[in-house]
Amino acid sequence: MILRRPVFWLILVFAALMAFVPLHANNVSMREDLILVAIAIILASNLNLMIGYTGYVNFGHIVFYGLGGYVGLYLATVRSWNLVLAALTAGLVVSLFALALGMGILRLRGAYFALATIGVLQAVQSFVANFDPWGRSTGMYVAFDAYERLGGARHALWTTYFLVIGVMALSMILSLGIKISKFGLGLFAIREDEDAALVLGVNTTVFKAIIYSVSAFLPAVAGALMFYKNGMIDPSIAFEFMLSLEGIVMLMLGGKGTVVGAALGGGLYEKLRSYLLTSPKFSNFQLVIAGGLLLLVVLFAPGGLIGWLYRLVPRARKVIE
Amino acid sequence: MSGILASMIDGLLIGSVYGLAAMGLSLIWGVMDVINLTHGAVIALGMFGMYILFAAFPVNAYLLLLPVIAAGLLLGLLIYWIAVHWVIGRSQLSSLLSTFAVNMMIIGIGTAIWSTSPYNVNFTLRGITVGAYTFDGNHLAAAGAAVIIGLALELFLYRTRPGKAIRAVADNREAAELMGISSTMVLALAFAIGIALAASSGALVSTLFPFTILSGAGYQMKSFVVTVLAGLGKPLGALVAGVLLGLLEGAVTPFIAVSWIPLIEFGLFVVVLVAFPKGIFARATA
Amino acid sequence: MDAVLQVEKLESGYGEVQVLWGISLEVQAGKMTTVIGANGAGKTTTLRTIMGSVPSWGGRVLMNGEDVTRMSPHAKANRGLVLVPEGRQLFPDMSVEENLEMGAYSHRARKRQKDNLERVYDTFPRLKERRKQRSSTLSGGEQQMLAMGRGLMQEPVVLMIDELSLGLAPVLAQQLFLTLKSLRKQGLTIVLVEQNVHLALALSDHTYVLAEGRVEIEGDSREVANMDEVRRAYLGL
Amino acid sequence: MKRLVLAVFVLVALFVTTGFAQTLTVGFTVSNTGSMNVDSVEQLHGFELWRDQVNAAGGIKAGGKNYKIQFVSYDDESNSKRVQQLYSRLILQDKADFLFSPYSSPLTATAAIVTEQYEKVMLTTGAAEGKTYTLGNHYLFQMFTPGAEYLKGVLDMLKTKDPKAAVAFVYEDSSFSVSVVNPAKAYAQQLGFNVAFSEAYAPNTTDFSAIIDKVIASKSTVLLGGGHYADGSTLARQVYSHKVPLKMVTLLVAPDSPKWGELGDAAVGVIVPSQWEPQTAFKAQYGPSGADFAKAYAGKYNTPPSYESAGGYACGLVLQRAIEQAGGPDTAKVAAALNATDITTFYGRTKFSTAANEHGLQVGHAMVLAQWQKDKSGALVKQVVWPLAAKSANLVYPIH
Repeated sequence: MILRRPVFWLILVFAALMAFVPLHANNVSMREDLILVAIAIILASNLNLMIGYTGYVNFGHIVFYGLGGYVGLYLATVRSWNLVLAALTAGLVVSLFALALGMGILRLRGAYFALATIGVLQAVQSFVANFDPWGRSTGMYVAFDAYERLGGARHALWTTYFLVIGVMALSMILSLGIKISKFGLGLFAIREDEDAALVLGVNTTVFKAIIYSVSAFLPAVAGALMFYKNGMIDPSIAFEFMLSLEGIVMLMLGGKGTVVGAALGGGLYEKLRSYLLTSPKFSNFQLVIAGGLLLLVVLFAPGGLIGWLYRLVPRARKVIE
Repeated sequence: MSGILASMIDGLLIGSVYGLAAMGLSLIWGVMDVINLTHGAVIALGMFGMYILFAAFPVNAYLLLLPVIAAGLLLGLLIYWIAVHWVIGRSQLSSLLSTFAVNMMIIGIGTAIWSTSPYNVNFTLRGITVGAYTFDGNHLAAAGAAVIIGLALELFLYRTRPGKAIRAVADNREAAELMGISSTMVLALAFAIGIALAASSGALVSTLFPFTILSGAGYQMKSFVVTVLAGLGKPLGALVAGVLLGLLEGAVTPFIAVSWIPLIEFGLFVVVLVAFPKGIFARATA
Repeated sequence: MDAVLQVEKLESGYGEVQVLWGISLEVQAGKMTTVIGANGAGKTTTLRTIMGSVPSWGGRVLMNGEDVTRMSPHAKANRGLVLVPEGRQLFPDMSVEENLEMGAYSHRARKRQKDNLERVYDTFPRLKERRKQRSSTLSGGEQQMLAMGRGLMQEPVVLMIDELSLGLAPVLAQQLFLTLKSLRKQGLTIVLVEQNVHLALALSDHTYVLAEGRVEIEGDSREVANMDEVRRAYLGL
Repeated sequence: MKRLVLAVFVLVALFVTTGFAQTLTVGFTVSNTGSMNVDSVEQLHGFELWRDQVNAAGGIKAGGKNYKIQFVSYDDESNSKRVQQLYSRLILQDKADFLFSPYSSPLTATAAIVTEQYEKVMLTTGAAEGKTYTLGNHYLFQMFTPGAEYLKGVLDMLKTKDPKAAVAFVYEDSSFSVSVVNPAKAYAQQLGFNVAFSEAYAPNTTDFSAIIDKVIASKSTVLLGGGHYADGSTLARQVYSHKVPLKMVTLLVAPDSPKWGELGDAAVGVIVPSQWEPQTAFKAQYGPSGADFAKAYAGKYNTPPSYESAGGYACGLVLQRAIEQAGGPDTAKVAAALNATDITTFYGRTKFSTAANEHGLQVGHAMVLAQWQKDKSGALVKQVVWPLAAKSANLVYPIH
C-alpha cells in the first residue's frame, strides 16, 4: 500500500541525502546544522499527528522530547546501557506516560486541552527540577567514557546523527502511514466534527489517547539521542516552552495536516532561525523576522507553504500526498 | 507574628498582582474567544513603560500607572488591527498563532533595545514592620493599586454603556449586533482594555522585582492558571482567584521548598481543568 | 402605499450551499406581513440576510428607498430595522433589565429608553417582577417576552420576529399574538415568520409563502388563507 | 583598466599584510541574550580589551612572526541547544585557531564535546564548576578558581569574627551554585557553625518573599548563597526591604558587577567572593599591572572592571603567553605550554592541573573577598577585606 505512494520513496531519498552528504564531505559543521533540521522535522511531524490530523493543539509537545532525553541519558550514562536500547526504552516509557496522561486530559476539548498541555509541561519540568536521581535543576552530564563505548566522541556523534536521521525518516513514514490508514480516517473525523464522529461509532477517547501516545514515541527517542549528543541535560533546555511553540510555528509555516508540509516547515524554519542567528546583520532581529513571517502566513496563507503550492499547482497534491 | 501568617500576607499581596495580570487575559478570552499570547510580552512592555516613564518623571511611581494604562490602550488597538481583527471568526489556532507571532516580534524588538539584562525601577515606599517581619511598602501599594484597577474594571463593565456592550458581545455576539452594537468596535475596545490591564500589571511588577524583556512569560503562565481557576470571562473572578493562588503559595511555602511550588500549582491546574472544565468559580449556566 | 422595506431578488446561503434563490418582498408601513413555509424553505435565512447577519450573494434590500444591502447588522439596527431572532438570542449572563437596556443601545432608541422601559413592563408585567434575575434563569415563555421586549426597546421602524411561538405552550403563544395584534394596532410595522400558520394568517395583512428558497405565493392574508394549495399544504385542511 | 589597477592593488595589499602579520582567529559564543547576559558581556569586554591591546602593539610576537588577533563570535542565547552547532561552525567554517568558552558551566561542558573532538584549545572563564573538568577533556583550561573554593574564605573569616553565627544558605539551583554551596555547607559544619537553614531556589526566581520569611523564622544571622546577577541582586534588595536582621550577607558573582552599586542602600555591606579585584596588587610577571588594566578598561568602557572582565582579559593574556612560548599557533605546542604554565599576572597566579582525572582544572589561583562599603564621602565602593594580607579596608561586621 504505502510502497505505491511516490512520497514514500521521496522520504527515503531525502533521508539518504541527509545522511550521506555531510558524511561524504566529512563536514561536521554541516552535520550540526542538519541535525537541528532533522530534530525540527521530527518535532513538527509528530506534532502534526495531534494538531494536523486530530485538531487538538498540543502546546506541551516538547515534554516528550525532554522526558525522552532524561530517561535516555539516565539509562545510557548512569546505567551504562547501549545507546539504541536506551533511546528505544525512553520512547516506550514516555509513550506509556503519554497514554496514561492522555486518558485524563483528552477529556478536554479545544483551548482547554491546549492549556492543560501547558500545565503538564510546567508540572513535569518542576518535578524533574526537584528529582534527585536526575540531578535536580543542574541536570546530568555525559562523561567522555560514555562516548568511548561507541568508539570515541567523534565516532559516537556520527552514529548519533545517523540514528537521528533514521528517526526523522520514521517520523515522516509514520505520518504517511497513519494518514492513509483507517485509523487516520477516524482521526480526521474527530478533527472535522468530534460529536458526529462519536455518533458514527468512532471511539474518540481511545483514538485520541492512542495518537497522543504515538506522537510521543519518536520525539522521545530523538530527545534521548539529541541530549546524549549534547553532553548534558537540564530542565530548562529539556522542557523549553519556546521550542514547543516553535514546533507549532513550523507546522503552520509548512501546512498542517500534510506529511510534506510538516517536514518542510520544520526544516525551513530551523534553517531560517540559524541563518538569522549567525548572520551579523540580522542576529538582533531574528525573532522579529520569524514573527513577522509567521504573522503573514497565518493571515494570508492559512494553508501554509504546501497549501499555497497546491493552489498554484493543483496536480502537486496528487504526487505529494 | 508567626511565619506562616507573614508568608500568607506576602502571598496575598503578590496574588493580587497575579490577579490583575490574569484579568486582562480573561477579559480578552471571554469576550472574543482569543487566547492572547501577546499577554506576556505586553506585561514586559508594561514593566519597561514604567521604567522609561520613571526615568523621565521621577514622581510617585504609582501615579505613572495612568500613562501606562493609556499607552496600553493604544497598543492594544494597534495589536488588534494588526493581528487579531483578521482572524476573528476563524479557528482558535489562527488567533493563537497570530498573537504568538506578535509576541515574538515584541520580544525581538525589546531584546534589540534593552537586551535581556535586568532593569529596576528605583522607587521605594516605606514598609510596615510587625514584629520580625516587614511588609514591603511597594508590595502594599501594588496590591492596593491592583485591587483598585480591578474594581474599576468591574464598575466599568457593570455600570457603563460601553462596559455593558462588552458584556453583551461576550454573551452573544450576533444578538449584540442586532441591538445596534458594532461588535468590531467592541472587540477592539475589549482587546485594548485587556492589553492595558496586562501592561498595568507589568508596571506594578516593575516596582517590586527586577525584570527583563523575558520576564512576562512567567506571569503569562500564572495568568493561565488563574484564568482557568476563575472561569473564562470573569475578570473579577480572576482577581479573586489570583489572590487565592497567592495565598495558597504563601500557606504552603513554610512547609516545603519553594522549588516544589510550580509542581503543585500546575498539577492543581491540570486537575482542576479536567475536573471542572468551566472553572471552579463558574456559575452553572443553563 | 409606501413600502418601508423592499427586498429585491435576494440570494444567499451558507458556505457553498445556496439557500435563497431570488426572494422579493415588500413590507408596507403599519401593516403586519407574515412569511410562512415548510421547514428549510428559507424563512429564517431570509430574515437574517435582510438583517445582514448572513451576507447576501445578490439582490438588494431597500429601507425607505435607500439601499442598505451592504450595511452591517448593527448599522441597520441603528436605523430601526429590528430582528427578534429565532431562539431568542438573549444575553444569558445579564439581568432582565440589562437585556432591555441593551435594546436601547442605539442613539435613536436611547432618547426614549425610560418611556419604552415602562411600556415594556406594562405590556409584560412578568418581566418587571423578574427584572433583577439573570435572563438564563427565565422560563421559555418569559424569555420570548424578554426577546420581544428587547426588540421593542429598540424603537423599531420595522419589527421582524422569527418564530414567535416556537416551543411555547399554546396559551402563552396566544397571549403573545394578542400583544402583537395590539402593537400592530398602534401602527407598528411588523414582519412575522411563523410556523403556526393558522394564527399567522388570521392576524396578518399580507402573506408570503416560501418554498425552496423562492416566493411561491404572495397576497392578501385572507385570500391566501382561502387558496386550496395553501389549505392543503399548510393548514392541513 | 581601472579594474586591473584595483586588482593589483588588492593583491599587493594582501601580500603586504600577510607578509608582516598573520591573523589568528579566536572563536567563542556570547550570551547576548538570555539569563547569562550581564555576566557574559562583561567577560566579552575583557576579551575585547585584550585583543585591541595586542593588535595595537602589532600582534603577538612568536617564532619571529607577528600574529594579529581577530574574533568570531555568535549569540548562544544563554542556551546550550545551539552551542555545539555554533562551535562546530567556529572551528570548521570560521577556521578558529583557538577558542574561548561560553559563559557558564553547562554551556561550556556542551561546547567542550565538540572542541575536544577537533583537539582545539579552549580556555574557560565563567565556567567555574569543577565537574566539567572531570569528564575527560584534554584541551580545556580553566582560568577561574573552581566553585568548591568560593565560600571557604568567607567561612574562615566568619570564624574569626563570630564563631557562633547561625548560617543560612540560600542559593540558585544551578550547577555552579550547587557546586559552590555543597562543599561550603560541609565546611561550615566542620568549622562548628550552626547551619540553620538551607534552600535552593529556581533560576530566574524574582520573588524571594517566601524564602525570606523562612530565613527570618530560622533565626539565622548570616546569609550565604545567591547565584548570578539577576537573582542575586533581587535577593539582596528584598532582604533589605524586608529588614531581615542579618549580620552578614555574602552572595556569589552578582555583587562583583559594577552595576551592583545601582542597588543603593541594599548594596551596602554585601560581600562577594571574587576572582580578582582592582585593589589586589599582585606583582605581575607578565602583562600589565592591575592598576593599568583597570585604567585601560575604565577608559574603554566607562565602568570599572568586574572579575568576569578581568578573567576574560587574563584568558587572552595566558593564551598569548602560551603562543609565545610555543613559538607559534601550533595547537599541540600551545597546549603543552599551557600545561606547563605557572605564572602570576595582574589577575593572580594561574596553574592548570595536569592530572588525568581533572585535566585543566585551575589549581593556582586564589580568591579574595570584597565588601561593598560607603567611603567617607558616602559613595559606594567595593573594598577587599580578605585575605587580611591583601585587604584595602576592614570588614564591616555586623552590617547594621
